[in-house]
Amino acid sequence: MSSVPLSWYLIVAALLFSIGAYGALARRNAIGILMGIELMLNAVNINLVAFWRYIEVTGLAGQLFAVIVITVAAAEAAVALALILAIYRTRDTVNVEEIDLLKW
Amino acid sequence: MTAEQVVFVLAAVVTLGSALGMVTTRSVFVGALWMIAVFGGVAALFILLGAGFLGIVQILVYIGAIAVLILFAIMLTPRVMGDPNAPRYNRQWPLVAVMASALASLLVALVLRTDWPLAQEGAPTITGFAVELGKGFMTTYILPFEVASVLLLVALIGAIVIAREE
Amino acid sequence: MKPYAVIGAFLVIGLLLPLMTVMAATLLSPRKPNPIKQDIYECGLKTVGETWVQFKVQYYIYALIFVVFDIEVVFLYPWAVAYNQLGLFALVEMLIFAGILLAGLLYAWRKGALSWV
Amino acid sequence: MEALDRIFIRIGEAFSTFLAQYLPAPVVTVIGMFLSAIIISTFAALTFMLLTWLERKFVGRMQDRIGPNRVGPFGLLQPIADAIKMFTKELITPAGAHKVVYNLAPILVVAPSLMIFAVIPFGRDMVAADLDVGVLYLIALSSATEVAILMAGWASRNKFSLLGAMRAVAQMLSYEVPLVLILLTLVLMAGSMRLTDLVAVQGVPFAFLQPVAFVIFIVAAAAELNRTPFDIPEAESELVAGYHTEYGGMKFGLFMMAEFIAAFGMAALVTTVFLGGWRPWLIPLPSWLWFLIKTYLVLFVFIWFRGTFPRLRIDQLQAFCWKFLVPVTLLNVIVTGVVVTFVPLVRNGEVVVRGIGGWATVTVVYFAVNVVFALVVAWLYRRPTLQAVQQIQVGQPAGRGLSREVQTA
Repeated sequence: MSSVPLSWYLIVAALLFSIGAYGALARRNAIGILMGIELMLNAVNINLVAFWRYIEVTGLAGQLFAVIVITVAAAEAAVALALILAIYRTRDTVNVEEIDLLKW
Repeated sequence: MTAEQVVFVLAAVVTLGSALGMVTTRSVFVGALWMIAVFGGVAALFILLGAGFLGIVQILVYIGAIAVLILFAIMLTPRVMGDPNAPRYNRQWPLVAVMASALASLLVALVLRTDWPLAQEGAPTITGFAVELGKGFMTTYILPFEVASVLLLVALIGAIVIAREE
Repeated sequence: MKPYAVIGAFLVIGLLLPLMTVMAATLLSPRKPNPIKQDIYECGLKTVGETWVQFKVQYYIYALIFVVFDIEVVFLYPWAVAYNQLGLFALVEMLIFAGILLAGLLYAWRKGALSWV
Repeated sequence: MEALDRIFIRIGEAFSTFLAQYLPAPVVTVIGMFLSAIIISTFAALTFMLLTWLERKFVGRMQDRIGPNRVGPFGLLQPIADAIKMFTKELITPAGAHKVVYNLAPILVVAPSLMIFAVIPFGRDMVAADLDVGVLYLIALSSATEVAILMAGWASRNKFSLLGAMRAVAQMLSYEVPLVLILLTLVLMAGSMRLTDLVAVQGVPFAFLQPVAFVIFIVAAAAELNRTPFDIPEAESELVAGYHTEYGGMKFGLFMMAEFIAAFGMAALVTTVFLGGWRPWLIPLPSWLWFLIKTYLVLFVFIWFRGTFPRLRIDQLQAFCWKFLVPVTLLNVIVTGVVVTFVPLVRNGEVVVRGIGGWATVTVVYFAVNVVFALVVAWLYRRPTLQAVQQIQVGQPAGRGLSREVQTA
C-alpha cells in the first residue's frame, strides 16, 4: 500500500525529539527552551499520526490525540511566553541561568 | 524509489535539517524561523501520512499562531535580542549534547529492532475526515472537546493576568 | 492525495516565480554600493538610538487572544461541517463551547485587555 | 455557449491526450499539475499589472485627476514601464541587514498569495486542487504571509520597518478572527469546507442570506489586506513605508505584487463564498467570465474604499475589531446555528432546498433573521455609537466611543 515503512517515520520522530530535547536543555534563552519543547511535541505528533496511519486507520483516536496535543501546546506556549515577558519586565533578562531567585 | 519515498525524504531532510539549524543558530529570531521550517516539514509529513486535515491545522496553529506568538515575544524582549554577543548555550551543553545523541541512538536502535506492522490495506479516510472528527467531538469524544475550551479559557485568563503591566 | 500534490506544485512555482524575478533584476540592475546609500533610512538623518525599540505588551495580548480563537477554529470547523448530520444536541454542545470562549473574551474586555493603552 | 464555457477544460484535455502519446501517464499528470500552477500564477502576475493601472486610474478619477495617461493609450502601458523601472533599479541591501532573511522575505511573501488560487474555482469544473479543507487552507495561507512580513521587518534593521511589521501583523491577526468566524457561518450553512461545494450550494448567493456577514467580511477583508482605510502599517505620513521601507527595486515590487495578488485572491474568495462564484446571474455568459466580472466588482469596491475613507488610528482599528466585529460575528455564528437547525440548506451532505419556492422561503427567512440581528446589534451598540457622534459634533477626536478606557487612562 504505502511505500514508506512505518519505521522511517518513527526514526524521523525520534531524531526530532532528541534535537528538541537538546535545544530545550542546552539553550540559555528561555524562549529558545520553549522552542525546543515545541519540537519535542511535534515529534510526538508525528508518532501519533504515523501509528494512526499504520495501525488504526479506521479510528479517530490517533489524529484526535494529535489535535489535543496541538491545543495544549498552544496554551502552554501562550502562558509560558507571558511568564517570560513578566520576568523580562522585572529582571531585564530571559537567561535561565540568571533567573534563580527561587534557588535558595 | 517511488514518488512517495522521494517526498518523504525531502520532508524529513527539511524537518531535521531545520531542527539542527534551530538549536545551533546564535540568533533566537533566526532560530524561530528555522522552527517554522520544521513545522512546515512536519505538516508535509502529516499530509504524506494521509492526515490532510491535521497537516493544514499544523500550519494554521503552529505557524500561524504559536510561531507568531514566539516571534512577538522575541520582539518584545529587545535588550536580549539586540545583544549579538549573548552566548547561545548554558554551561551544561556538552553534557546535554552527549545525552541527546545517546537518546537518539537508543530510540533509533529500538525502532530498527522492532518488527512493525505494514500499512493497513485500504486508503485512509483522507476526504471527509473533518466531518468524522466533528461527529466524534459530538459523540464519543465530547469530554476532550469541552475540556479543550476550558483549557483555552484558563490559558487566556492566566496569560492576560501575567503579561499585562499593572 | 492529488489535491495536495497540486498544492505542492503551486508552492514550488510560487517560490520559483519571485526567485526568478529577483534573479533577473539582479542581472539587469546596476550595482554601485556606497556607505551612505546603504545607510538605514530615517528621513535623511543619521539613525537615532537603538533599532530594537521596546514594543508595547499589548501586541502580545492581541496575539494571545488571536491564538485562542485560532485554536477554536480547529474545533468549530469540524463541528460546522458535521452539523447537518447531527441533531439539536450538537448545537447545545457548541453553545457551551462558544459560551466558555465568549466568557474569556468578555473577561479580557472587562479587564481592559482589548484596549490600546 | 457550452463550448465556450468549457473551453479551458477542453484545451487542457486535448493537451494531455497529446502528451500521453509520447510520455507515460504519471509524467503527464505531473506536467499537468505544474502547468496549471504556472498558468494560474502567470495569470495572477498579469492581473497584478492590470490592477496597478486600474487602481491608479479609478482613484485618479475619484480625486478629479486623470490618472496615468502618458504611456500608451489611456496609460495602459504604464505597468510595463513600471516593470522596466523596477527591473533596472539598483537593489540596495542596507548595511545592518541580516542578508539571508532580508532577501528571503520578499520571495516568501509572494508564494502564499499565489497559492490562494490553487483552491479557487474559476469556473464550472475549473479548480486546480479541489481540497476538502479548502477554507482552512486559505486561513492557513494568510498566517504564512504574517511570518514573511515579520521577517522583512526584522531583517531590515530599521525602526520603521520593525514597527510597521509589528503593526501589520497585529492587524492581520486581529482581523483574521472575524473573517474566520464568518467563514465558519458559511461552512455551517453549506456543511462543507470544500469551495466547490460552497459554490454548488448557493442557489441564492450567500450575500442575500447573510447580508450582515457579507458587509462585515468586506470590511474585515480590507483590513486583512492592509488597505485604506486600514493601511496603518504602511501609513506613509507616519511610518515611511512600513515593513518594506528598506526594500527597493524589484524586491519592493515583489511586496507590491504580493499585496495586489492577495487583494485579487481575497476578491475571488468573496466572490466564491458570497456571490455564488462562477454561477451566472440571469445573463448566460461563460462561467469563468461571470467569475471574473464578480471578482472585479469586489475589487472595485476595495478601490472605492481607498478613494473614499480616511485612515483610522491603531487604537480605533483594534477596538473596532475586538469590541465590535468579533462579538458580532461570534453571535452571528450562534444565531445561524439556530436558524440552520430549523431551515437547513443541507442535510446529510445533500442540498435539501428545492425549486424557486424553496429558495424564496430560505432567502426570506435568512434575510429576516439578519435584519432582526442587525437591529439588535445596533441597539446593543447604541451608546458607544451615540457617544462617537456627539464627540464629532463638539469637535473632539472621533471614534473614541468604543475605546472608553483610553479616555480614563
